[in-house]
Amino acid sequence: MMPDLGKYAATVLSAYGGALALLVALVVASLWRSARVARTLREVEERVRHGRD
Amino acid sequence: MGSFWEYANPKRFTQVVDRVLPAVSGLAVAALVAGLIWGFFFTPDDYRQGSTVKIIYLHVPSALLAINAWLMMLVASLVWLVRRHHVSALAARAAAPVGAVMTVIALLTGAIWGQPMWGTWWAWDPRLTSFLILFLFYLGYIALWSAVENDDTAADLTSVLCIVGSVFAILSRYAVNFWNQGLHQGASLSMDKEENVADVFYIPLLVCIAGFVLLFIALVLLRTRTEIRARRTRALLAREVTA
Amino acid sequence: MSLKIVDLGVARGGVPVLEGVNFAVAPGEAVVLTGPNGVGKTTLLRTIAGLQPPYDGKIVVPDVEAMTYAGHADGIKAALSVAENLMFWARVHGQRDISGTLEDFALTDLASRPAGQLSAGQKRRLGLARLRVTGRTIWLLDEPTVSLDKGSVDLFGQVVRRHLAGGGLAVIASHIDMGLDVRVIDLTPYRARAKVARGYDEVFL
Amino acid sequence: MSLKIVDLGVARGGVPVLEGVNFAVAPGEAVVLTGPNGVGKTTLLRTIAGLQPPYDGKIVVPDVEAMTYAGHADGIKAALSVAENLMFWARVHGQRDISGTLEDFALTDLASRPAGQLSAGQKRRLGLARLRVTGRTIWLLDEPTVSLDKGSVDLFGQVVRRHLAGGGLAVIASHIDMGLDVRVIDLTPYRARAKVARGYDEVFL
Amino acid sequence: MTALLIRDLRLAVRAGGGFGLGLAFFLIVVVLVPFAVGPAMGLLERIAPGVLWIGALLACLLSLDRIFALDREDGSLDLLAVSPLPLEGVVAVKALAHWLTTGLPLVAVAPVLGLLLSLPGKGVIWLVVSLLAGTPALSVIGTFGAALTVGLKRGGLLLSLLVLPLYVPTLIFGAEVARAGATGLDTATPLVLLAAVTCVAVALLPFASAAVLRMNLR
Amino acid sequence: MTALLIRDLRLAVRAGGGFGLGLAFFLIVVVLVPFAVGPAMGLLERIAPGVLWIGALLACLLSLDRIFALDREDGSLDLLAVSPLPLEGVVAVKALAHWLTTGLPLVAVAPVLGLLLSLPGKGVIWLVVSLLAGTPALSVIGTFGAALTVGLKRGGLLLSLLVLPLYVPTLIFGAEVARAGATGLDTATPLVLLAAVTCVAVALLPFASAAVLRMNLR
Ligand code: HEM
Ligand SMILES: Nc1ncnc2c1ncn2[C@@H]1O[C@H](COP(=O)(O)OP(=O)(O)OP(=O)(O)O)[C@@H](O)[C@H]1O
Ligand SMILES: Nc1ncnc2c1ncn2[C@@H]1O[C@H](COP(=O)(O)OP(=O)(O)OP(=O)(O)O)[C@@H](O)[C@H]1O
Ligand SMILES: [Mg+2]
Ligand SMILES: [Mg+2]
Repeated sequence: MMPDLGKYAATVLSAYGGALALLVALVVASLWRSARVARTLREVEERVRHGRD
Repeated sequence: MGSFWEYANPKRFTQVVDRVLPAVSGLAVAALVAGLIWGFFFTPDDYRQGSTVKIIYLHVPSALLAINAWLMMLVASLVWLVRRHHVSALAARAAAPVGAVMTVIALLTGAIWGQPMWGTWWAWDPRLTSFLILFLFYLGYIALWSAVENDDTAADLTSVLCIVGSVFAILSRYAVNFWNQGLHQGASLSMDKEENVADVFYIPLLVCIAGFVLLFIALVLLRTRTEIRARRTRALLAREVTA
Repeated sequence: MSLKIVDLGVARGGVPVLEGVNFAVAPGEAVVLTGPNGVGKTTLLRTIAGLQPPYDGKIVVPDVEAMTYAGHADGIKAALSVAENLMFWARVHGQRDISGTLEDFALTDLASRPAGQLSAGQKRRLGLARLRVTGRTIWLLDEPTVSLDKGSVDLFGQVVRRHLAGGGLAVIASHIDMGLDVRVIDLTPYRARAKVARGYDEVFL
Repeated sequence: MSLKIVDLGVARGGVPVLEGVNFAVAPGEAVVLTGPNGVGKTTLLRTIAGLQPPYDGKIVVPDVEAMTYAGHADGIKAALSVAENLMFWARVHGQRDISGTLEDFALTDLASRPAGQLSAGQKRRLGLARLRVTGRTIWLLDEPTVSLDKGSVDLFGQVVRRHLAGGGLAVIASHIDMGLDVRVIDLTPYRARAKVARGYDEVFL
Repeated sequence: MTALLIRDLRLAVRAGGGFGLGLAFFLIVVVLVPFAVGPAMGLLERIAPGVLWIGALLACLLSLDRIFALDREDGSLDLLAVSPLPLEGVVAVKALAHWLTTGLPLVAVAPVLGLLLSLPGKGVIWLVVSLLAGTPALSVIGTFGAALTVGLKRGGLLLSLLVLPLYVPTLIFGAEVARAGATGLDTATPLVLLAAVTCVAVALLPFASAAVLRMNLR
Repeated sequence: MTALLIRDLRLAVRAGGGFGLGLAFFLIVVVLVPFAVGPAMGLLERIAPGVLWIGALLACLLSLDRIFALDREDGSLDLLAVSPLPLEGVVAVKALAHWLTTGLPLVAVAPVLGLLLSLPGKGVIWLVVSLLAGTPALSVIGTFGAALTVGLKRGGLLLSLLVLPLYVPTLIFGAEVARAGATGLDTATPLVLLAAVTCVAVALLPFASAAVLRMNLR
């Protein structure tokens, strides 16, 4: 399955590894922040609607 | 449906994002997986560069996006300054970290590629150098956004910075070119043409580029929605305190 | 020269603070704005002065250049002498003579002292002296008498009266009775009630 | 715990400002210092607080650590919230509970607001709230009511009265009547006549 | 306008010898470099023009944050904004004052420091020319950065971050002129480019700075 | 005392991402040097350890003036002086906070920047070691300088002038360690000297700083 990368295996794999790790980190961070912000917004909206007003 | 600018209403924009985001991200993942698998497993090695040529599937798309993200921010900044649509300001804000990460990926894959090809991780080649400068512009832009408290002021300031920065980025590009002629490949996919294996590398590369572009769009949509919500949260909280 | 505030709404940090403020000031007249801390006096004065945009309503004044503002900070350079400080603002406003002003504010003796060596009240007097050398007709004053002793408050009251007598007008925010016999506007009733800001921010609520 | 000022002479920038100041404050008592601008109130308070040396006389107090000073500047960090600001000073003085203090100064609603977004009077209230969390018995206050509205002045008056009732003492410089029924000391008679400070500077004259 | 210029110059001179210090910093950076790179002979000579340019740039940078910050803190900036002076003029005068108190003295002492780093005689002339043509751009660009960060506490470092990438073209062309001059190569092309960058910056940036300042004062 | 540390760290993080910016400045200095001295390969490699040390030093220097200045302006410093905390402790905590927000991040990114200047692998290790041993001294000495200039408006440049000469020993030994490491020479001697400088500075200077601060507050 794995293609023969020859003497450059480490180079190619580290490039793929590094780049994909960065991409995944970016996506995960975006999703995580999105979820967190959505949650706080919901809480605040809830409070504004039923809380002190 | 009326004018295009209706989408500049945050609420409307959020609704649209809710609807299209799954599709866009699905497509992005599909194209990325297909392109990268194709490129990694099913393309031959270059006769001179060996298997390192596979890095092109990450390097070129990320480099393209790094530049075009800035371009998108420039357009969004102009829209904000001229028409004062909050969504465009927030979209610029949302795109900046994505662009910065793309720049890092291009730099990283390039540096790793350079090790076997040029015998060094880093050379002060104009293309490389101007990318480093671009990264600095991204850093400054992001730092300014987070430093200014008032959201509208921050949008104004970063927009002007983006415009002035673009002019100076172009100036830098010429300056750097003047300063040092480099090692890096030319601006077209010349390698492929010369070696007559164009399609073998070219088509999976195009798929990868499409994947990266779609991923960029999906991320910007998602992050813009997040910024809109965060902004709304701040506005509500501020009002709650005065109440 | 007169000043008219029409249905003005002012905001700070994107949050509406006052709304529907209406009043007019005729030449020779002064108005004192009062209200509890945080009601929005500073914000209102800064908006009238053009330092920040209103979110609603308008400010009618024949000439924007006719206004001058004196806020909590005095714009005094510690390294320059009292006379140099005053002379700078005079020249910015195209005047050259400051001796009368120094006298009015009892600063003649201190004229060559570096401003950094003044006491709190002396510094404040210098800050207020700036008003006279601007030659402007509409004065917007934010708590002008802070740190002033009673004698200086009277002195300042006289300067304001003379300004009014010369056809000038003044809008003054203050918690303290300055001994001026003028119209007092309490800002409390104008507190912004709307939970939803109109104008540039409304899209977010 | 009591404070006694004996024959005190204070100087600023090497120039004597006040001399021969004598007074004593007993537990539960407060003193208000008055006098025209520039007479030396700030200088005197800073000297008593130990922020600068007297050039003559002495300050008798059983424990230097018993004093706390609140000057024209409030020591407030704009980037921290009201609660964080107060909590910091509380912890520096070994306390942990700030909720009572927040309430006393009507700051509970503003607790999570960054201090940079307060109005002038709100900021001043926060600055004064610091006094309560120091747990110190001798308060040295320089124009504490600047920028405060009438309600807040009353609020502060109550806090001072409670402090005195608990055996504390206070020396307050002010131009304004705070509604406290206390001894007033006019500093005008103590103006320094000597043109030059004694002490470290006298060898030059 | 002249009143403003005079005041700023006076403040620079009074406030702790303001403008001598820019010089001193330049001097010290240049002096520290030999300690850091070691005493090898030919090496210093080769990097001399670059080191002098970097030193000038940093000396400039360090004095930027006070262009507006002090006026902002004590309220002067608000008062200037409502004064009859156009804000563009205020900004331009501030940049000019900055150049007079920082850039010009640097140009004046550069020859001495060039000698310290064993720069040859012809190199010194070109170094001075390049600094003379380049430092106005540094001041104007710096003023823009200062206007961007005027409202921020601890804006100093953010200011550096924002301004340094903008300094890149000036630095490249400037150092190139000095380097080419020292080694006897053609200096005309980089000098023209340097002058072009300076002219564009001086002509356009004050408007951007004034716009940004207005936004910040709101 | 911990309260003070926490507050200072919090302020550094809040106030415009304070401590990322020291890093950014370091990065930028290192990036600008090649523009100034030209792109020739062997040259950069030789000056790399020195440039990195100068960069670290300047990044440190730029953040110094805010150690006490902000606390002075808003009156906090007066209040701290009359608080139960010993002033020596306050000064030491401030230096520690400065190192945590400036020195430590510099050490962390130095390897990456070393690569940019084509420093060889072994050189990178020694660079990190030398920075780790030297930056605490930079913070402590810098705090002393900040205490000296706390009362002055525009103290920034004066501060640089005062502090830079004090930095010379640290710089010489630190750069020597990094240079010797990169070229495979003996690093033990300069490293011991560097460590000695740091230890002495850390042990004694807080007392001097506290004394100076007391004088300045009078
Ligand atoms: C850190 C180092 C590097 C950086 C920052 C970098 C940056 C870039 C950039 C900006 C592009 C342009 C994309 C476009 O405009 O189309 C690009 C394209 C390319 N790079 Fe790199 N590069 C680096 C190293 C390398 C190395 C070492 C190689 C291989 C020897 C390489 C091979 C290519 C190729 C083949 C292209 C496509 C050429 C084209 O058609 O544009 N790069 N790189
Ligand atoms: N460095 C200095 N050199 C000489 N005189 C000074 C210096 N600093 C202040 N002064 C003078 O010392 C006097 C005392 O000042 P101080 O601030 O104590 O007055 P104050 O009573 O607090 O006044 P205010 O009510 O205005 O606050 C003032 O007349 C002031 O001008
Ligand atoms: N950035 C901000 N975001 C939200 N609210 C703010 C912001 N800045 C100030 N405020 C609030 O706006 C209100 C108006 O402040 P303003 O300074 O105008 O009051 P003021 O009437 O001048 O009070 P004072 O008498 O205390 O000076 C205050 O309640 C203040 O807390
Ligand atoms: Mg106010
Ligand atoms: Mg006083």
